[in-house]
Amino acid sequence: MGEERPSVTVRFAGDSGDGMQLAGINFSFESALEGHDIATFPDYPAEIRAPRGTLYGVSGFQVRFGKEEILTSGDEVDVLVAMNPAALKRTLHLLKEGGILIADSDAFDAKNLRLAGYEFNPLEDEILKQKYRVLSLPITSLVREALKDSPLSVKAKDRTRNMFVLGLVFWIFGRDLNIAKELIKKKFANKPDVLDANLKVLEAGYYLGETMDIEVPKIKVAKASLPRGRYRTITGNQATALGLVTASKLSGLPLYFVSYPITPASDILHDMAKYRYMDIVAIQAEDEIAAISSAIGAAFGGSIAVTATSGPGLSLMSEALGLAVMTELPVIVIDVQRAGPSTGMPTKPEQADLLQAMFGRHGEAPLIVLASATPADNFYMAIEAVRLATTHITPVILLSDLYLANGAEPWIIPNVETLPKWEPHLWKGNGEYKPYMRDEETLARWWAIPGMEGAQHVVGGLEKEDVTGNVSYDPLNHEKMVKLRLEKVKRVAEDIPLQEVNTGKEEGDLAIVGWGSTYGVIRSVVKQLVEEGYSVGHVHIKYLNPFPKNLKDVLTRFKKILVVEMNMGQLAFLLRGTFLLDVHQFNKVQGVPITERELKQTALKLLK
Amino acid sequence: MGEERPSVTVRFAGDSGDGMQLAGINFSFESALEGHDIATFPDYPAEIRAPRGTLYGVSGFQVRFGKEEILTSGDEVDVLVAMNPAALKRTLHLLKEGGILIADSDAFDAKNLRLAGYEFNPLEDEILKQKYRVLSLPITSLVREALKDSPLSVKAKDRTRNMFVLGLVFWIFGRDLNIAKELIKKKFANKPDVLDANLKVLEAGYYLGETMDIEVPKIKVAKASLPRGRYRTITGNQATALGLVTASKLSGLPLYFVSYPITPASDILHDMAKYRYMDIVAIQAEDEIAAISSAIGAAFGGSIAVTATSGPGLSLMSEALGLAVMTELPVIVIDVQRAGPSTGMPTKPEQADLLQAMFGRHGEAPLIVLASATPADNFYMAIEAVRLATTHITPVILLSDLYLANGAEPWIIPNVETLPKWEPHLWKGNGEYKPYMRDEETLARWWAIPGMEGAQHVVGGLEKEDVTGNVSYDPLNHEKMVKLRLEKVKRVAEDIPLQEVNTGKEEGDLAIVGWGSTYGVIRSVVKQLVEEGYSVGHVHIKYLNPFPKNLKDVLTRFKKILVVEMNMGQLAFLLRGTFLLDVHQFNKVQGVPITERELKQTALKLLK
Amino acid sequence: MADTKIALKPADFQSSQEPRWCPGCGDYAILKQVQTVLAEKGYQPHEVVFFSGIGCSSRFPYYMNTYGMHTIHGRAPAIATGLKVMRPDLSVWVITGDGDALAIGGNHLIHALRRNVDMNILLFNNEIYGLTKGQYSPTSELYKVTKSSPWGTAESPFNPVLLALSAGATFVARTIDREVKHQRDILKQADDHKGVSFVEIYQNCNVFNDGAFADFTDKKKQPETTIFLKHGEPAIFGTNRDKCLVVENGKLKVAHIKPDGELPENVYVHDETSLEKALLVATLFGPADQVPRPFGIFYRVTKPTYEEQLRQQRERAKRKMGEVSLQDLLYGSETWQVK
Amino acid sequence: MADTKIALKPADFQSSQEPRWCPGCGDYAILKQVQTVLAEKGYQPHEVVFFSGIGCSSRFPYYMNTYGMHTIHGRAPAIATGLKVMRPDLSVWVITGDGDALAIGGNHLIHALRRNVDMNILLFNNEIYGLTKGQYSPTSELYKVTKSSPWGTAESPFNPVLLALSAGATFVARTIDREVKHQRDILKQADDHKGVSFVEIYQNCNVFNDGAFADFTDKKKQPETTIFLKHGEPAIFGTNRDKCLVVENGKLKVAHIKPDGELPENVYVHDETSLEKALLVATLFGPADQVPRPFGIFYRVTKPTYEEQLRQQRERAKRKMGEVSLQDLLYGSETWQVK
Ligand SMILES: Cc1ncc(C[n+]2csc(CCOP(=O)(O)OP(=O)(O)O)c2C)c(N)n1
Ligand SMILES: Cc1ncc(C[n+]2csc(CCOP(=O)(O)OP(=O)(O)O)c2C)c(N)n1
Ligand code: SF4
Ligand code: SF4
Ligand SMILES: [Mg+2]
Ligand SMILES: [Mg+2]
Repeated sequence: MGEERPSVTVRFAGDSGDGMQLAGINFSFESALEGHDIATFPDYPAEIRAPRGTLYGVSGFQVRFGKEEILTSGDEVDVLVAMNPAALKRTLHLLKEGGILIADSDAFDAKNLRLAGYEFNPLEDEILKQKYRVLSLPITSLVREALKDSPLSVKAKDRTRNMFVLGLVFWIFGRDLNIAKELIKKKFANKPDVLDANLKVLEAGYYLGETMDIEVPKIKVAKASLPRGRYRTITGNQATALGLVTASKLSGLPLYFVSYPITPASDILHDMAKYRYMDIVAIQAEDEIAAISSAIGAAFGGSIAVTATSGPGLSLMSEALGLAVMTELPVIVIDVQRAGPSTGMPTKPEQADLLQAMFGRHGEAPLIVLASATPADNFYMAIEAVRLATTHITPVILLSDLYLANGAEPWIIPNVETLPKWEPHLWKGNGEYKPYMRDEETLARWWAIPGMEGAQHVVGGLEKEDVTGNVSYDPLNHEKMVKLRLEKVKRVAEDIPLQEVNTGKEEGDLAIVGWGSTYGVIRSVVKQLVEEGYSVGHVHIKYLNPFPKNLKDVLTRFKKILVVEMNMGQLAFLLRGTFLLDVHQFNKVQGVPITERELKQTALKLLK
Repeated sequence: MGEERPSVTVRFAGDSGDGMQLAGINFSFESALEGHDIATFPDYPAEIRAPRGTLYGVSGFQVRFGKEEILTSGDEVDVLVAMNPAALKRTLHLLKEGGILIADSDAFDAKNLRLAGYEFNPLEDEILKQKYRVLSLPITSLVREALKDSPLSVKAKDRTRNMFVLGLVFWIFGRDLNIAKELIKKKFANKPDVLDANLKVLEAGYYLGETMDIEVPKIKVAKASLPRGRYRTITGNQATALGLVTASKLSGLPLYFVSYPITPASDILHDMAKYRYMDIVAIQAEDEIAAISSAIGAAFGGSIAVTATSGPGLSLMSEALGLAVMTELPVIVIDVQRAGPSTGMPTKPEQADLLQAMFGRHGEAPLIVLASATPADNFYMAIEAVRLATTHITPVILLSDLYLANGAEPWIIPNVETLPKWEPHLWKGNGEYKPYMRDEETLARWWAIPGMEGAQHVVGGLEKEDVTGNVSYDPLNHEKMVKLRLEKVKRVAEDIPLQEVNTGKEEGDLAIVGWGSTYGVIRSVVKQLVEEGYSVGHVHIKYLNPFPKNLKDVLTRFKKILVVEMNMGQLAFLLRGTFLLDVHQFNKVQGVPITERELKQTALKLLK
Repeated sequence: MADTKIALKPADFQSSQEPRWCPGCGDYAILKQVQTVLAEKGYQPHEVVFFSGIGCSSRFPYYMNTYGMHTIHGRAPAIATGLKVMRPDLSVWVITGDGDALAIGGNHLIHALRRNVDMNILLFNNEIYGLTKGQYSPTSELYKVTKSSPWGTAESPFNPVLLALSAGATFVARTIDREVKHQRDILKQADDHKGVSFVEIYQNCNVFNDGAFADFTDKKKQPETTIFLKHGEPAIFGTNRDKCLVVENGKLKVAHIKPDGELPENVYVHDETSLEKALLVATLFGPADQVPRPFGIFYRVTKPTYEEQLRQQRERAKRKMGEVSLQDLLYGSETWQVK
Repeated sequence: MADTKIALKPADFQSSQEPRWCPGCGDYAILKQVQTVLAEKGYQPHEVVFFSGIGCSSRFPYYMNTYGMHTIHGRAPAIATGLKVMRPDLSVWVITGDGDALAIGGNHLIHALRRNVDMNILLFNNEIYGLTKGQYSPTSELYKVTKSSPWGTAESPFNPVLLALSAGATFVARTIDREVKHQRDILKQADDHKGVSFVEIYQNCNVFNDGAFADFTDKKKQPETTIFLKHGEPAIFGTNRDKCLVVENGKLKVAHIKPDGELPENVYVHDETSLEKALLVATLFGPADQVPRPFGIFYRVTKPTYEEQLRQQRERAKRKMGEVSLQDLLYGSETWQVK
């Protein structure tokens, strides 16, 4: 019998080579197409291809879908697919009591059990069977059986096991196989045998559900009432790349993207390189110092100049970012944060580069710092970064993180025509040009570019005289310039939206404050708390330097302030130092997202 | 007739080629030998040899000496030597009303006046003559005359003009020429003609004083009552170098010094390279990244590993410092701050790298941050940096600045035997070794070094499991390690002196708080204010991370807190963020030291 | 190394960590050979230090039962220099990849080579970024399609051997993962060399760049595509050993050896001690079907190492200054007494 | 450049800033020649961009009435690459010193050379750090006593020409501050070259390293110590032009020319288009009293520039994809409609 639920979470877990990412993406996309809202979280190992069966080789893909606005990929899962003992070991704690566990019993052999550190076969454990609805199936055998006529090798056949579980999961949720089949057809268009096998196995899994004699409830999930429009799913990195291309069109400026590969930012480079046909230039530099340096050169030449990196790369860019501050050139650095310090845990999310973005340069070197809140938000924040850089003629750091970068959500595709254009603060060529002439209001210097006749000038890292740009060691001039650079960034506050309470009450007992990828979990918790009658508001800060003008006002409308971060309290420190506000902190630095449950508990304690 | 003063300031100003530094150093040393306390401030242009006569080519050396503890090189000068119009233009504003101006009238020719931007000859200005005691002398002619029998070229003869003014200044202060002569003899031992000329001209200047028919008062300055002992003058950079060599002896560890030249840190490298015969290794790396990197390698090998740099170099070290934090290796970075951002004003002082030192690394990457307060203090703080690094097994940044680095003071040479030794936290080789086994109290990990049998281990930038040091992506382990690294640095507070009120009242109306080279000016102002009956205390913070345990207590004993910095308020921000203290700020970011007068004014306003 | 010590087996250099490279990765073979060489040469694990940067290959130190540091991207040669300078007693190895050594780390590499620091630098060249999942590297061929160059690259690769020679390396060699005997022999000689040794090892990345060196490893093709250089010997190759290199107007060409086996007068005879010859033969870098690729030791000369020069520097300083006590040092040249 | 524009004089490229180098510094001569070449070639100031790093030489852009950026230490080649890639219409120059280019900036230099970005890189080599007042540089000779090496250095210098050749530069030359005509000629040809041009200019720092190149500039010594390479011509030198280079067993040697003027059979004839010859002649790097030093153009070949390759990359992409609107790009491959 079907059960109806508001939202459901499914996790596919198996070896890196088991195709769990593919199954997950396929299922997510189909869920979105069915009209659900979704949130996904891929979780794969650092190793390229870890040996089969090992604990560190487990690759996972979690997707949550449902009727409500889906804000996180879920604390717990309703359906867990475990392709081998290691996958079970690593993920079973996520499975809700009463949840469905699908396991390939063929893979629970002695060797795999040993590799996962099991002393006995957990599938035969009575407690397990009591706690969960266990579907222990000989999937490998079933797949081989289904493909007995296929010309593929056994290895190749086994590689279709992901389609089997996908089929079964489709059946559980009463889905239509057609869309999945289309996607598979696209993917394997050039490999008819493989295509054939995948389709067969997908159906085999699905029909197993239909014919199974054990009781598995079909789960029904109501569809979301998403706003009207054309949708696609989009990851944070995809959104960033598209945002940059869009910014180039909206501003009319050429786009130079340069980057040195690093997890989890590399995919932005891959996308940008693909978009070569969109008249942008995307190149791979010899390192991050070269990346930011060449971006500075391109910005001097009149381009939107962007680089994307992650923590270690941001650290390497420190010196050159100082040059960008001094020369007042509009370069944009996208920092897709990952767990640090140093190499840290490169495939895990964290938000610990905020203070580095703020202060990580010698001397007084202020710049604009932004942070996007959801995967799709990267699209808009990338445009915003470019807009602010090219109108205020100052470097910008946009903070994303691994969770946003790889996570996906349905995105209502905007109509390009309706996106606001802007005019970059380019020198118009009227009158004599001096490099440090400024707009009176924004204090942005005029951006004249090589090739403009009569506007020749030299910029550089040495302190310059105001207006003329001549090298100057004059004491009062230096102080003036230090203050001008600071004030110019401060005045950006006039050009950004006021801080809103994103969810919940406009004032009251508790403000839960966050930035970056904690958006989903905070919003979700605040919604729950408000529903439960608490007077709580969610304040999500996307403009970190400068802060929105009214931020302090908004925060002080609440009796208590809880700052939620995946670090040791960096925004909290900024708020304390800036506003002398005695904030509470919720910090989690584990390389895994904050769960709704733990955040809610903390909030409730403060509300007592 | 002689006037008696408690302290007097003299400034020698001329072209870069005029030997003003030499004259200044000579005079300072002689002053110290006479039993005065002194403070000096060399102030030279960025250009190696700027064209003669230009404003930007002016080189100055200021020395203050006297009876009282001499804390700054003086806001104003009593005697100003101006070898040409440019020197006069750049420095006249420093001369006290009624002060003595010595100028070479021969150098005030049409070309030099034009280069300095004078429309007429200022020496002929009646107002000047009324305001100051002007000694306008044809020094060039006098020098040539004195050397008419010398075989030197005219150019070489003219190069002795510095000795002429030195002689004259010696006469003004009633000094004995013998010591100056000894110094000159040492310097020119291998050039008898030059030596001869210098001595002759020195005497010519001196005797001109004796025979001069215009009235110049001889100035008498009472001698200081310095503590007993053997003294030398020492600059901050010299003190740092000597401190490092001493630390090596005190700890029994070999010393590896590596650096890439950069103003104003280079002199540390020069000294360390000289000290090769002290069994230390000092090498010049290919850049700052290589410098810090090779220091990490040397530290892994069991050496005290030190690098010295300035702002741009510190920025470049960001990423590798993260590795030092992660591997928990005792590397020491000495940052001799200069005016930034970017290349900034490389020959001017500033204190704007504090937040970079604190936060300039991606991820949570805490380390120890220290700052020395006076030139000679660099000796002790360098030792302290090494001590903390090698007992807590964690990287240390020691902040110095250009003002400390180049400034000199008399230093009572310590008896090496009485300096406290310490035992580095080296693995003793008992039992099984694991790289992240820690001392229970300090949390310092045991430092085992290659060559030790049975203690083989691998460290690195990836997150490691506590104790074993195996690579680990375990969420709880990561959080544990992040907190351990933080806590380890926090516990250093148990091993450093409590914060004292350095001067003045232990509690009261106003705490003037500083760090680094503002020590002298704050102390001087606090002394004056206390003398004038105000209840003011000077709190100078040398331990910036962690802060001394009692710092908040000390600060809150005062009604108001004024934080004095040569930046836009970096320590102020740290104090706000850490203690939620609403501090006042005095900031000067001009690349010139804070004067007693301006600081006193600010303090008085707060005391009203 | 001292022969009083217990002789160890390759397995004694294997750590308890299981290698986490992809099954089939060329890195395994190299790990094996390094362990074998260390054992054969009689090292004890605690006398050896492995430094690596970041990349698949750079995980190497975890699999060694020696001292080691898995450092940051590109900096291993600089980090190793600091250790070696202070600890000339240790055997120091640097493990690096083509991205690690030649993209981000190019500068430290050429400086370590120039300074002749006595360490063994093994460059695992798979012509791709493995760890970051398949972007092109500075050794990827022009027009190569990779994740970051979906339309083909726009830049010609470095010739690492040529670069190393020009930077001043005193030992430069090339070998390949599949040729384990050759590899072991080269590694042993690299370690024998007093001074910096640069060994480029072609390493197959079977996941992102499979078959990049198939032309040189395929048993059928190999005789035609590879020349194994030997000191003092003419460069002969070919399935029937009927080809050789000759020098014509300063360039190398392929010539056929006459059936009677007589070599052309202008046959190229390799001389490890000649920088000129090493440079010349290193220029053979074209497509495998057109230009044979040389393997073996290109260059080997003995020069004082950096550590040795630093030692001499100290001797000079000490000779000049004599014994100076710390107290004297603090005194400096000019002091005075306040009583 | 277009001849419809007004012809300019060298002085038209001089900015209003007075140069702040030490009187007598070799930098002045180079500034003059660069301005002359720009004028002669008919550039307009706004079409030209100078990038420099940090060092005495790097103050160069301030003295030019063109666009310019005085950047940070060692990064100028990378910064210039960003500009040139986006603005192939501009003439791009990089001014750098031996420390700037070869110590901190070595990596960007070799990568810019490898990529063949069309710009002129002028390396002012004074074998010392000028701006920081006299420390040794990667081109200072072994044992040199400087501020940072009071006991003599411990490391052998780079040979910048050899390094540039090995990195893949397509135009490599050496000239000297005092030889203004030679210098101007080389600069002009460097600028004519489509692709990266690397010009090492020996530059006297009369304050910290005076006379470093006196062996090559002293009018008496010069004929014996220098060889001015000319394409297609034998390498002849000597006060009486009675010496030449010959090739012996792959090495260069000095031979005497017989009184009848007949050249030895194995005389070295320079060929700019031969990498092998360029490498060989670049190895002449010994002490001036033992080995003559070559000047002139070592190597010049035409290869597609980086910018050109990028342009072609875009063409390939466009050919494959056709016109794609931004809206289509945003749509991507899979969309659905919510009604
Ligand atoms: C500063 C920094 N930038 C980028 C990275 C990401 N990164 C890790 S390994 C690597 C390149 C790996 O290629 P290679 O050196 O050839 O080693 P391989 O994996 O092929 O063995 C990159 C770019 C990093 N870890 N640190
Ligand atoms: C990151 C950084 N490190 C160090 C310096 C200091 N510095 C300035 S110029 C220079 C070297 C100058 O030598 P070179 O490049 O040969 O130029 P030259 O002055 O001889 O023309 C150094 C080390 C700096 N400005 N930035
Ligand atoms: S990705 Fe390539 S280089 Fe890396 S471990 Fe796998 S096969 Fe080896
Ligand atoms: S220090 Fe040397 S290189 Fe620098 S300007 Fe003076 S002479 Fe020229
Ligand atoms: Mg590689
Ligand atoms: Mg130089």
